[in-house]
Amino acid sequence: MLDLKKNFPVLRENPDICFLDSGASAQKPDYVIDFVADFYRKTYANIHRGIYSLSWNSTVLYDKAREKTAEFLGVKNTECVIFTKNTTESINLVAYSFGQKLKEGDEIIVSIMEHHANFVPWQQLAKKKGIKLKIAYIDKNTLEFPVENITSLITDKTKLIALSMCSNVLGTISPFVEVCKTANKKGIKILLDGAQYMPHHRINFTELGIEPDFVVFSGHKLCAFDGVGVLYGKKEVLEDMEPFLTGGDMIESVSIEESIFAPLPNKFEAGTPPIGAVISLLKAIEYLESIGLDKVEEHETMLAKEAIKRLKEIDGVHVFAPEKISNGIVSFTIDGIHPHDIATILAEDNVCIRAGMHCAEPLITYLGQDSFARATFYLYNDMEDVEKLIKSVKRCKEVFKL
Amino acid sequence: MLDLKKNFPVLRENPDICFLDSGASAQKPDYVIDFVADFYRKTYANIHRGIYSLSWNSTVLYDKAREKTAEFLGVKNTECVIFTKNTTESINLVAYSFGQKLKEGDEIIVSIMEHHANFVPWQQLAKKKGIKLKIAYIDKNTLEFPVENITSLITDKTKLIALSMCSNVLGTISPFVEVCKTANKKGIKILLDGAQYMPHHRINFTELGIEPDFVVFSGHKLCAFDGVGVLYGKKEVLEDMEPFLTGGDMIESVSIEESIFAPLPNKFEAGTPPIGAVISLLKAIEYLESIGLDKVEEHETMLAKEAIKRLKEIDGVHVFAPEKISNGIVSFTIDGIHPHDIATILAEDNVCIRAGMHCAEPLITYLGQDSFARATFYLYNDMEDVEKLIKSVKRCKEVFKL
Amino acid sequence: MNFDPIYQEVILDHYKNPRNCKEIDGVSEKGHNASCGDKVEVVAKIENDKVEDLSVCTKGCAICTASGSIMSEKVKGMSLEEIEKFIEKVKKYLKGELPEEEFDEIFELKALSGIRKFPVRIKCALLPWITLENTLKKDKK
Amino acid sequence: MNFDPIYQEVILDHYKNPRNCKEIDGVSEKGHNASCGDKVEVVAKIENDKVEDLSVCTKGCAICTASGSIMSEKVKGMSLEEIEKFIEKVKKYLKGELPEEEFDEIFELKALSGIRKFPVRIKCALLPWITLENTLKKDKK
Ligand SMILES: Cc1ncc(COP(=O)(O)O)c(C=O)c1O
Ligand SMILES: Cc1ncc(COP(=O)(O)O)c(C=O)c1O
Repeated sequence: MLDLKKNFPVLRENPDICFLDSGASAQKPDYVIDFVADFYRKTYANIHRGIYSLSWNSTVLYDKAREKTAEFLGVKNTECVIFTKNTTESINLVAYSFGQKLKEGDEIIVSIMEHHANFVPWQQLAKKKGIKLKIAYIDKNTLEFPVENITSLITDKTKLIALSMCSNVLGTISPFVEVCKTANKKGIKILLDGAQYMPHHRINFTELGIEPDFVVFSGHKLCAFDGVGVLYGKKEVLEDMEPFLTGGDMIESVSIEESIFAPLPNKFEAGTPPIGAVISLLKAIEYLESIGLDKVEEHETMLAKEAIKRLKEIDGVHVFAPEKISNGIVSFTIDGIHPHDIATILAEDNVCIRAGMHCAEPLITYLGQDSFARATFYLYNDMEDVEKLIKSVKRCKEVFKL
Repeated sequence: MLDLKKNFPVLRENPDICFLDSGASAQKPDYVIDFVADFYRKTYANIHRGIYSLSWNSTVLYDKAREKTAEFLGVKNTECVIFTKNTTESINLVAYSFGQKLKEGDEIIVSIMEHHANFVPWQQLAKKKGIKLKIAYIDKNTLEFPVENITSLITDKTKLIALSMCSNVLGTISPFVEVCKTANKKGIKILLDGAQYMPHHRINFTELGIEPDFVVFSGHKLCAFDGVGVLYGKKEVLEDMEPFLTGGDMIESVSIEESIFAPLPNKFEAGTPPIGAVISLLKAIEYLESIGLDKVEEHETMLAKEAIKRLKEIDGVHVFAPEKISNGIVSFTIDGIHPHDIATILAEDNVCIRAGMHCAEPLITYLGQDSFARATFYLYNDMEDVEKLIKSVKRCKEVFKL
Repeated sequence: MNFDPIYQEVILDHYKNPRNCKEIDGVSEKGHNASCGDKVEVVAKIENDKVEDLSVCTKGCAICTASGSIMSEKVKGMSLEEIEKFIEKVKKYLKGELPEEEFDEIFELKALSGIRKFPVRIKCALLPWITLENTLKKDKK
Repeated sequence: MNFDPIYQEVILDHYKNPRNCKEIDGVSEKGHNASCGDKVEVVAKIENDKVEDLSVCTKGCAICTASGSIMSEKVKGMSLEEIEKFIEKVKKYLKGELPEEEFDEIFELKALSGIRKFPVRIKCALLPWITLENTLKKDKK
């Protein structure tokens, strides 16, 4: 069992706090915070084109983050890793830029369990262009995601499948490997939203033998600073796309009449990037790999399973998770208490969870709910956190006299 | 005279370094670095909607940054301050979103001295939509910017003027106050690129009596972390625009068929924002205000004037700056030595400057040059830095036997 | 006994048995709190510059529901001018801009003030009051 | 005397008097370094799998110009196979992947290796070599 609270200053500084909101954003270990703070104290300068050593040393770290990220994903072309500000920007980049290639009558498939970040951009694109947005549904009862529910929607007109690897509400893992294989075979582009998957699982796309056209995730959910996101894209696909943001650093040359754009990755990284945050991502991946992502998955799954078991023992508590879980996401409701009231009572006990729609309103509505209370376990949580959660959930019922 | 090296750890840690590249990005004071590192150590959690105290305390700091930024600009509507990742994104947001309202035959005016960030997005928009891009030229000899050179281009078809407040190459201040007044009177939208202006001057749009429709700048050039930019917009203009990035946190509600967007500022802040960087901006503005922006301007101008005087005394050195300067930007060339070679020799002496096009190729071309060497002074520089620059420039000539 | 500073007896009572959700004719307005999904519908029957009758129906958390229910009891019969002032005062109170003693006489409102410690929840308590405010504004037009 | 580790006599000499920028017939290719504006044009007259004549014209910094000029002198007369290997070796050398002694016999190239300390400048030194590489590739097609 992992015992890592000691690596996370927020958890040391606030020893009373039971932090179960890593699904929204993870805490940062000393290893990341100290390095980035030191970077700003000793090395900082803007990257690109600076001849002097501070600038060069910053550039080296920045480039190393790109290499590390490619390695983390198990992909070969380092230049196909694009740094954005978050998953949301990564997806919008694809929606704007790849979206230009789509036309009226084309079809895009998304799933009902998408985060708004992987739903609204496609919905808006579909509206603007007369594209048909098709929704793949999960099984309402098992909360699992049979691959046919997606593949059966594929037609000759399907141009893109935008699919979350893992639901941020249910922890349901989508059948992304099979869907990707089908998409690859049929020449349909596929975008995988890994925001909730990458922080919790070892992945290696090359080993898996699949070639997603786009993979997106955020640094802040895997112990890096907020402000950095990743878009990985297949080389020929990215090369074939128009730039998204234009301006400095993504240009070969500019005349009054026209501009020639730089090759990958610069083409998609306009302006001064979030240097510190990108470097924090390098350190965060190093940190997670030093622990081992297999161990992280195992640890948090173990905690979530225990929490689910204990929650289910409480009368009136309903857990929304598939039978087979492999991460730390635990959404639940209590009969007669609104999730916001649950989160408030838990907050009184210093148990930090999130309540609401979790930016997944289509899913919540589909499940016939208004809102969920969600606890998420990560590598720094422990059995004591499970105890605190259970105790506090029981107190909710006492307070509400249920 | 300011004596602030002691506040900047990079300058303490690298005492041999003469850092003259703040125009690319400024160093960060302890006040900023320590606070943000501590924030990640003690307080961090994702903002918005978190009921527990870490999330709330993070939200409070985030909101305070917005208030501080509004105050810094001297504008009233806090909700009209939008946080982006950099100036480049801010401008692209306007080009994409406000750009939707423009149509074939409309005219946009930009100046020849724009940074690519405020040039390429308009050029691309113009191309896509059949909009006419008109270029306002500076005076090639004086390097000054007579207001008529802009206002004379205005026609009934002019819909937008996108103007840098200060050139990042020449230090030339544009007549933005007069242009803004004219634009306001004629109902023409105006965007002011303050990336090089805000870090060096006190500004208060309300006191100036002008109402720019859009103002953009970056945190990293004014001692904040990289990864945060600002877009301020007039309320009715922002409200009338479609969102740019879509996804979480910018939504009122999402159904499968449609989405209702949140009010300002959330409408334009999709996804998890760069929380740490935004908070660094709060602290950076506090820091600069504690020094006094008037003093900063005075100090760096004094250093630049001395450097210009001394550079001009060297045979074969040409300085490109207007007569009346009010900031720390000093671009120069040396006959017979390419600016990249200048920067290399200076780097050997630990004098950090930048050489090249400075993302302002149209300007460089217009001035008949290939490239400039650029030294930029900021609040932490001192007379010794001027000495070092001059000494090293002289060594360039020795090395090249000129 | 229940010692929770927020979910006191009176709050839970109003949550479980919200008052004055009924069908009446009048000016109506809806309110929605996007971040948590709370919904309120207010209908005000206004006669002679007075709110003669009021219906408040909420769908949401205990705080919002109780706040709406308490409101429906307190403002009925007030003149428009009185209500406006009262809403202003309650808003300030809930935001923590007035001392806790301010509503010593209206213990239901005092009970609500426990949420001041959780600023995100203040919105929930405010929603019915803001919706009522909007209802009255609509009437003026 | 000039002790600058980068801008040594021989580099400056090639910069100030670049060799072999001339008009010849042959396969030509242009190279461009976007970040600093360096430009190179290479023309290679290839006969019997040998580069019989070479023109290298540069517009740019001392490093790029000297590198191009030195290259023009060194590769003329080599067979295509020899050149390919030589370019590969020079590229490695400039990138610092070979020891400094590697080019002890070709002192002009050794002089160029000073820029290894400034990695951003390596591109400048590489540009003529990469452009030549592209020229030869073009010939093959
Ligand atoms: C005048 C001007 N505008 C825009 C920018 C772009 O800023 P950023 O790279 O932070 O987006 C810069 C910075 O180089 C600048 O100097
Ligand atoms: C599955 C999923 N996709 C996308 C996002 C959006 O990530 P970000 O807010 O970092 O852009 C999230 C995070 O909430 C998520 O859980």
